Amino acid sequence: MATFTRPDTLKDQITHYCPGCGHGIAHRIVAEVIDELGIREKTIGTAPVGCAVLMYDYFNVDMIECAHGRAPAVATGIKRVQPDKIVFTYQGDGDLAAIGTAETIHAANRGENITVIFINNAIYGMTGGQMAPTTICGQPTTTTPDGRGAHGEGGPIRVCELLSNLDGTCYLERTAVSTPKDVLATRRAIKKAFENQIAGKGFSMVEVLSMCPTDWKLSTQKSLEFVNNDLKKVFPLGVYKDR
Amino acid sequence: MATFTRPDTLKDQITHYCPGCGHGIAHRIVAEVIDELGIREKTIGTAPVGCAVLMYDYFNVDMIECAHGRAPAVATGIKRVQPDKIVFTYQGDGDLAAIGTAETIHAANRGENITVIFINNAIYGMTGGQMAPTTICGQPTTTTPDGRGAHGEGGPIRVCELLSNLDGTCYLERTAVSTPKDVLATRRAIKKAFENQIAGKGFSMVEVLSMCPTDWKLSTQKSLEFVNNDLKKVFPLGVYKDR
Amino acid sequence: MDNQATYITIAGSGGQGIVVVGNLIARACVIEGKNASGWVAYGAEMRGGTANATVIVSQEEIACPFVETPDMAIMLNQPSLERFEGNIVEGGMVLLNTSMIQRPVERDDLKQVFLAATEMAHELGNLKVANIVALGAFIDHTQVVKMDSIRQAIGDLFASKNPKMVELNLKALDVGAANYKCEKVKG
Amino acid sequence: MDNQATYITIAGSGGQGIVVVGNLIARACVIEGKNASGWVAYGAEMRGGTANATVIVSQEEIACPFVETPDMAIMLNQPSLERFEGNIVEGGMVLLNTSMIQRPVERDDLKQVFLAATEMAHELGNLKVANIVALGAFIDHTQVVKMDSIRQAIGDLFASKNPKMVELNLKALDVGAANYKCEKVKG
Amino acid sequence: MAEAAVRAGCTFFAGYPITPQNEVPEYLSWRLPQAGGVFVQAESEVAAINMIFGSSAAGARSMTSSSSPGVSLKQEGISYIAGAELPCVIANVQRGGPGLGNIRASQGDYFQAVKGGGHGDYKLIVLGPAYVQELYDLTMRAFDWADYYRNPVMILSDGILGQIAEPLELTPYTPIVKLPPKDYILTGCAGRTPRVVKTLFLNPADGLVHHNDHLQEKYRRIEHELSLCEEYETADADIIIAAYGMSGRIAKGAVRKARRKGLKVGLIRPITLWPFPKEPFVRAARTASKMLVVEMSCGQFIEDVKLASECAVPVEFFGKGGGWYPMDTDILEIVESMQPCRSAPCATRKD
Amino acid sequence: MAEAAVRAGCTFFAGYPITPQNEVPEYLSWRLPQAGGVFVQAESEVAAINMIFGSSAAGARSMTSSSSPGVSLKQEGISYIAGAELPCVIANVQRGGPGLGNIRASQGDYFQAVKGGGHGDYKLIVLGPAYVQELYDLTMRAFDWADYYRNPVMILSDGILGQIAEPLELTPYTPIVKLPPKDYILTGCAGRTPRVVKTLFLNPADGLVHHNDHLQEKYRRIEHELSLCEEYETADADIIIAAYGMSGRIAKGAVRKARRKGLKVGLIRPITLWPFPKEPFVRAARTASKMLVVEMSCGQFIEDVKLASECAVPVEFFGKGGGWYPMDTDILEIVESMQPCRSAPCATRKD
Amino acid sequence: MANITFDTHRCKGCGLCVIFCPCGNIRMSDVLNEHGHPYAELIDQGRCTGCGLCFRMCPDTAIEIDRKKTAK
Amino acid sequence: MANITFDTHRCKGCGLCVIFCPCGNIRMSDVLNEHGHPYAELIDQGRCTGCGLCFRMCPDTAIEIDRKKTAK
Ligand SMILES: Cc1ncc(C[n+]2csc(CCOP(=O)(O)OP(=O)(O)O)c2C)c(N)n1
Ligand SMILES: Cc1ncc(C[n+]2csc(CCOP(=O)(O)OP(=O)(O)O)c2C)c(N)n1
Ligand code: SF4
Ligand code: SF4
Ligand code: SF4
Ligand code: SF4
Ligand code: SF4
Ligand code: SF4
Ligand SMILES: [Mg+2]
Ligand SMILES: [Mg+2]
Repeated sequence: MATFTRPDTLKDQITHYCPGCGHGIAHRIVAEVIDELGIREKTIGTAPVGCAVLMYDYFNVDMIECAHGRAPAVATGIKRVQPDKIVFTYQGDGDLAAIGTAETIHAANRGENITVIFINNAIYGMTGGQMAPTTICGQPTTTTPDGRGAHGEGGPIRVCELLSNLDGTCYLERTAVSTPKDVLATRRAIKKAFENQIAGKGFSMVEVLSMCPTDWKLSTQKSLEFVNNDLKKVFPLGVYKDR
Repeated sequence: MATFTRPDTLKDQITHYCPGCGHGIAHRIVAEVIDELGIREKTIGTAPVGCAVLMYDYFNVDMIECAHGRAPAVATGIKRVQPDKIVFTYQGDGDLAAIGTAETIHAANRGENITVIFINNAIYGMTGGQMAPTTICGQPTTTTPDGRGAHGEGGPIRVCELLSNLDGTCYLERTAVSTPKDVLATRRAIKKAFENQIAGKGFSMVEVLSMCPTDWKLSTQKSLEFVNNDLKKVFPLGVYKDR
Repeated sequence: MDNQATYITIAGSGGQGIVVVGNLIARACVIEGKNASGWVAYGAEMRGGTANATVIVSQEEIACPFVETPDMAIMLNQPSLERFEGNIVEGGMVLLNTSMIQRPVERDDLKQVFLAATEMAHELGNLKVANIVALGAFIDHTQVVKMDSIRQAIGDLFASKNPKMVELNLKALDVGAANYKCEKVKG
Repeated sequence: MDNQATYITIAGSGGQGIVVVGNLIARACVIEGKNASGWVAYGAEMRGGTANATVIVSQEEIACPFVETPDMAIMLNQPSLERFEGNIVEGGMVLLNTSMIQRPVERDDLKQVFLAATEMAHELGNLKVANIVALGAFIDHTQVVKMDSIRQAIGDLFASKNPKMVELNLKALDVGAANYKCEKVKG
Repeated sequence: MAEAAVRAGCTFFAGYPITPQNEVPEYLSWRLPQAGGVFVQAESEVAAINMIFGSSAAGARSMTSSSSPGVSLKQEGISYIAGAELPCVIANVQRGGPGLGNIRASQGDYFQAVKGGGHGDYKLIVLGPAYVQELYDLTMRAFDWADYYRNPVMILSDGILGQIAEPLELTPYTPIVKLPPKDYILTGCAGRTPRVVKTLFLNPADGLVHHNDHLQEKYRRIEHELSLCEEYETADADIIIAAYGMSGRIAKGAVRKARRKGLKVGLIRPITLWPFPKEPFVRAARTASKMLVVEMSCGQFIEDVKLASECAVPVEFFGKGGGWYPMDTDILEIVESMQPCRSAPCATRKD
Repeated sequence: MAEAAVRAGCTFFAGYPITPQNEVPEYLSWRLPQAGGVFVQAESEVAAINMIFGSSAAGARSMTSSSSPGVSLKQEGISYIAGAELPCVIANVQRGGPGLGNIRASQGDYFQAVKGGGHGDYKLIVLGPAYVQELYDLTMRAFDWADYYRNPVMILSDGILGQIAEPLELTPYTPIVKLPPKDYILTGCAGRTPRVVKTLFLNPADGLVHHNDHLQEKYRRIEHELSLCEEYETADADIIIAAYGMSGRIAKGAVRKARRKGLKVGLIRPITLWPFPKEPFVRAARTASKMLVVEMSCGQFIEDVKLASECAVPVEFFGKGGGWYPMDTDILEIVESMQPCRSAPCATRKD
Repeated sequence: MANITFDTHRCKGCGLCVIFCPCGNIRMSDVLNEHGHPYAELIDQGRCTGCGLCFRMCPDTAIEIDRKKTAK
Repeated sequence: MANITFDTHRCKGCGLCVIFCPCGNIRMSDVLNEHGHPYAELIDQGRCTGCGLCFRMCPDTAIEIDRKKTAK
């Protein structure tokens, strides 16, 4: 460990994220890993529709901005055509686990050799705080003013657990960015997820529990607590698959 | 057990199914259960797109024919509007586990109080024998002439196992119609799946391994063997959830 | 009707191999250097229902690839006959698969050819070749194309898929060609 | 410009509560029985970017709900000023949030009102009320609607959501109304 | 719009969040349950439209709402609903396209709404409101017409109207037409033969052709019976501006300004976009010497204007895509430049 | 079509089964891997079109194929691809609609293809082949035009052409135009600055408007450069039949029969449906006294015929939806009945 | 002994009943029905135990068994 | 002792660094930067251990730490 500076893979751009948003931390981690593995020039990233839609302005790699939820299909198209490139998706919970459910499950099931970074902030950030598939029971959102579950919305989907049933998945881990230790674990996991792709091992996903102070309507401090006390309870951290 | 005759819930119609097709058996079982529970007049069924698309011609209940894969969403619309009616879907593997993946998972996750009959014949029957999400490894189809898995198709999706991760699901069982004993077990399971709905317990699904001699290009006898020897190995029968 | 063209309709139920028959005739035409166009209409998406094919054999470019009033017809089952009997041109011909058609043609201007194609196929050990049995009779009787061209077309079509099928189909063709009855026009 | 109408543009960054300001003025109009139309344009879908709102206060039916050349403008940050400065009608007025705008207006025909809205909000303990601080100054200075109507509108808007906010916002309004500087037109 | 829906007896809403229409589901998420209805946040727009398919078949006044990309995803479902002749209301708060585009207001989905973005020959009743009050009133009417004709109704709005704050009179709902009984809905077959809701027509062989004939006949009936249009200062107008929705409203401001300057300018603002109000255009073609089409897209609405006026008057075009909107002053300028009568035949931006 | 695609260098196909086009993916599932390409059976049409979005951005000549309901599901993706200016070929083997409809051949998706079933202002190059050989040839051209214009190309076929067996000359592929280098594709940023493929345009505020201007300019260029049309016996024709694809082919048979009877009948069969070949219609409007539109739908193509001919000649209509197709003899009959020149103005079935 | 009837019009000749009859009491016809299918026939009414396995496996409800009669 | 710098233009004032600095060595400014955010400031360069926790948690790469200098 020499210096702590912005990784080369991140452009010198101020992001549009809100203060205290987990996307910024996750971006830096992904960029650091790409730097460390020396794959920046052969990486192709896919931006989701969600708060991270503009990430192509921040990352110093080739990028494509996909339709909402379809990044795994787009990544499939890219990776199959250029199998020697490193292809990753970066998706929110609405993108990956609601509208993109089918694309996620089937890319995983095919064992597409891609890396999926899944930012689970339990809310639709970009559109202003509606219920996400990962919103936890009782959590109020703009479309569940009485808290999720009051009107037949069901409970949160645990994506790592769900995907662990599919033979095509190679590596699934859930981490967080709500403490420095979690940040380190996330970095380790994301690195591994990229290394798996380099080794041709198949579908790897890291689910990152992340803060959205704005749409949770919480302060920075309270946002951390929400992740650490509430989200981690519903979404236990750990490795769900590794083969 | 008095007489063995066609249940009232089945019309006196010759079906369009091929000789030895499992759909016919599954139809009769569903109809028998509806008869037995005395719910014919309050049942609303949804027909899929697949070989069973014409089932509305065979069932003596109110029915709606849905777009390919969307039956769980359609059933949600119906059941929410008429919660006192008994609503079931009847879907093939392409319908339920490919194009309808998202609808299936989210209806299950919401815990919609509906009954899903899932006919898994490991093939796209109606369209002439293409690979289904449940096609097993090595199985040749018209779109996997070298057998599934040779060109990055991944392996079969095990739907019961997958859905068992969702809190919204109440009852999940996998059965078959390839022996008389399996037929009885299927009947028991389907009955329970309807009883759960009557009791308001939430999402119940019975996955039925079924024969498609035509698109498997196998004789009746060999079709049974394929279910009993091959499919059951990949898709173990049993109860995956019951709460 | 264009004088240069012969229009043939083949009809039966979904699984009776209508497509294959049309395809074989069209291929035979190509072998003989004739213009041909074959077209199939299904009922349901795949299973059941009726299907019919139109094959046109012509000297000039074929514009309309189907016809309401065929010159010749191969009818493999009863519903097909009900539907198409009225359409055949005056003085045309019709081949009937008596295994699945209970009655003769009601019109009295048509040449009729009968054979129990499905039963013959049953005897050959494979119900699916009833279509080829019928084709054998049809070609033998009408000579729209040469029997040899059909044999060659069978070879081309099945060889890649399943060589065993070539043999069975050629046999079916012969059985059909040898076993039909022909009724003169009454009128 | 229609003589009967007053056009007001409010601009700032996405999170600065542009909508609320527009909404409050429009509500105040309705309270006073005037025609009003408020409209917001966002930059990005939600986060970041700039936003601006147009409020029109009029006696007759409002056709075009926005305007290129507003009579009055509330500029909450520097990029907004860059964008809109040239558009304000000759002799119009502009309110500048000096916390986030480094320079005065370049044109010399405009009436200018200055206040450090964001800093005042910071002192009030909530950066988010900078918009209301600015609104207080704006209304006090221009009197497009009565301050009491705005107070009533604040009550209507926030009461249902969060009663505590009503109090804070009313306070912000007062702070703004009391703390701005006004510069005469030079020309 | 959301409140109008509730008051018109809408009891089922399914939607998926998308800017700029999130206010609708957010409002309905608490308002509908309160009013005894059902609000479902669907997993996608595809699921949402299919929930509407189900809820409408089950008899509920049903509504979904989205914005451009989301509406594209609903096209299959819309074709099914139209084919099955189920009533429902679909709102499209249009934004800039194509693709993700942006969230500025646009009228770029005109063709999709009016010609049919889904497959097969079907028609939606399409309404293009320009004022908040009109949006409110038309929403109520939309439910009535949907039920009356058993046809989906689309409210083709845009991001400006979606974001505008205007005073609104919350008039109570009364149905405008006597509505036929819903004798097709699925309620369980107690005491009657089972019913089927479907769009598959196989038997007899040409069943679908008959069904299409039936649909076309219904569409002709609707064309005959339904037509809403605002005409403003058209009687003596030499130049007629044709515009709908937001651009129509802005154009009205331009007409007002032009009239103050003494220019003989008028406005035809179709409110029903399908059926397209032809009659005013036929009349205008007789009296006006020119037309100007103003739309917030690159030339979609103009085709219907030309067809309605049978290309009898030269038509000029003022429009752009991608979230652009015209200013009344720009329109005024164009109208002024059109004054010296040029003789170009049916001139449009495209030729 | 499938073989033409492979020969034209298509190396990526993604599709989802649907009748009547299953022959295409089934063929490609073994042929493409053999030729070094990639075949993916997607989980849905939505996924398929988005795989194409990716594979095209990665530089592959890409194709997907489906039939009506499946194509409706692709509309969002098509709008994205058009917006991002990615080349690809999309085949729609049309079947009867709306809804599930049936699997008989139809031309009911004309509007969807030509006007834009997705959101926003975009255009597909749309080709309407009528013969198997033409389908083969146009498929090759489709890949070239897609690359040349960086625009999706749709092959609007139908179930009849999809099922027809005709002799076919498997001509080898040679590109017809010099193709520009693909300097936009994503290959990793080694030795250059990173590239972005996107459809979101936020900054500067009117970026999307500029992008739309750019697209419209491209579309005008394509309109200027591209136009294919078969004219048959039009020179001295009094009655012009306008029809495309399968109905155009059938109409040709009718014209042939009519000419044998000495009737002055001609045919205009547009092959590019967008850009629509206007010039032959403008010419026809000068020489012919009447037109007859024949289409296997309820009145879609007719609008373009009217617009192209500027409503200068009365147009009659012969068409139905839902899997109906015209017989050459029926067309002949109508043409015969049209002979005594009636003076109805621009008469159509719809009026 | 049960009263068992096969509906030759409904039967599609799949042979499932033949395979599962524990008494080997069902065979396929030599002739075809109007749909072109051979159909199932009981070999010996007397040997049928009325177990219902054939009914249970028949996809086409082509079999009817009346066990009340058996009880008589 | 590390050489640590805060970029006041990038900082959005979220306070994550303040929360996680084990030395309590960071505070928020009283004034706002040009984007309207208060920004993070080091209280005492000397007390900084160069642990990097603030860097790790900062979503806006507004912090740079040079540990080589520390090593000197
Ligand atoms: C087809 C379509 N539907 C909906 C939207 C609107 N939309 C944009 S972002 C988003 C959800 C974002 O939530 P998430 O994926 O969790 O990302 P986050 O913003 O929380 O990071 C939605 C629904 C869209 N752009 N396209
Ligand atoms: C949107 C759409 N895509 C594709 C199809 C074509 N299609 C009809 S049935 C079917 C698959 C049927 O397979 P499955 O669901 O397994 O049912 P099975 O026939 O095997 O019972 C497909 C792909 C369609 N009708 N609609
Ligand atoms: S809304 Fe939430 S997820 Fe989006 S930028 Fe703000 S804090 Fe981050
Ligand atoms: S194709 Fe298969 S699933 Fe379909 S009817 Fe025939 S046997 Fe049954
Ligand atoms: S009831 Fe039992 S014994 Fe009798 S025929 Fe059927 S299977 Fe055989
Ligand atoms: S199981 Fe039924 S359909 Fe099959 S052969 Fe026996 S009686 Fe016939
Ligand atoms: S490096 Fe460590 S000690 Fe220094 S300021 Fe950052 S968190 Fe505090
Ligand atoms: S963590 Fe970064 S952005 Fe947040 S206050 Fe500290 S330096 Fe500023
Ligand atoms: Mg999220
Ligand atoms: Mg199946």
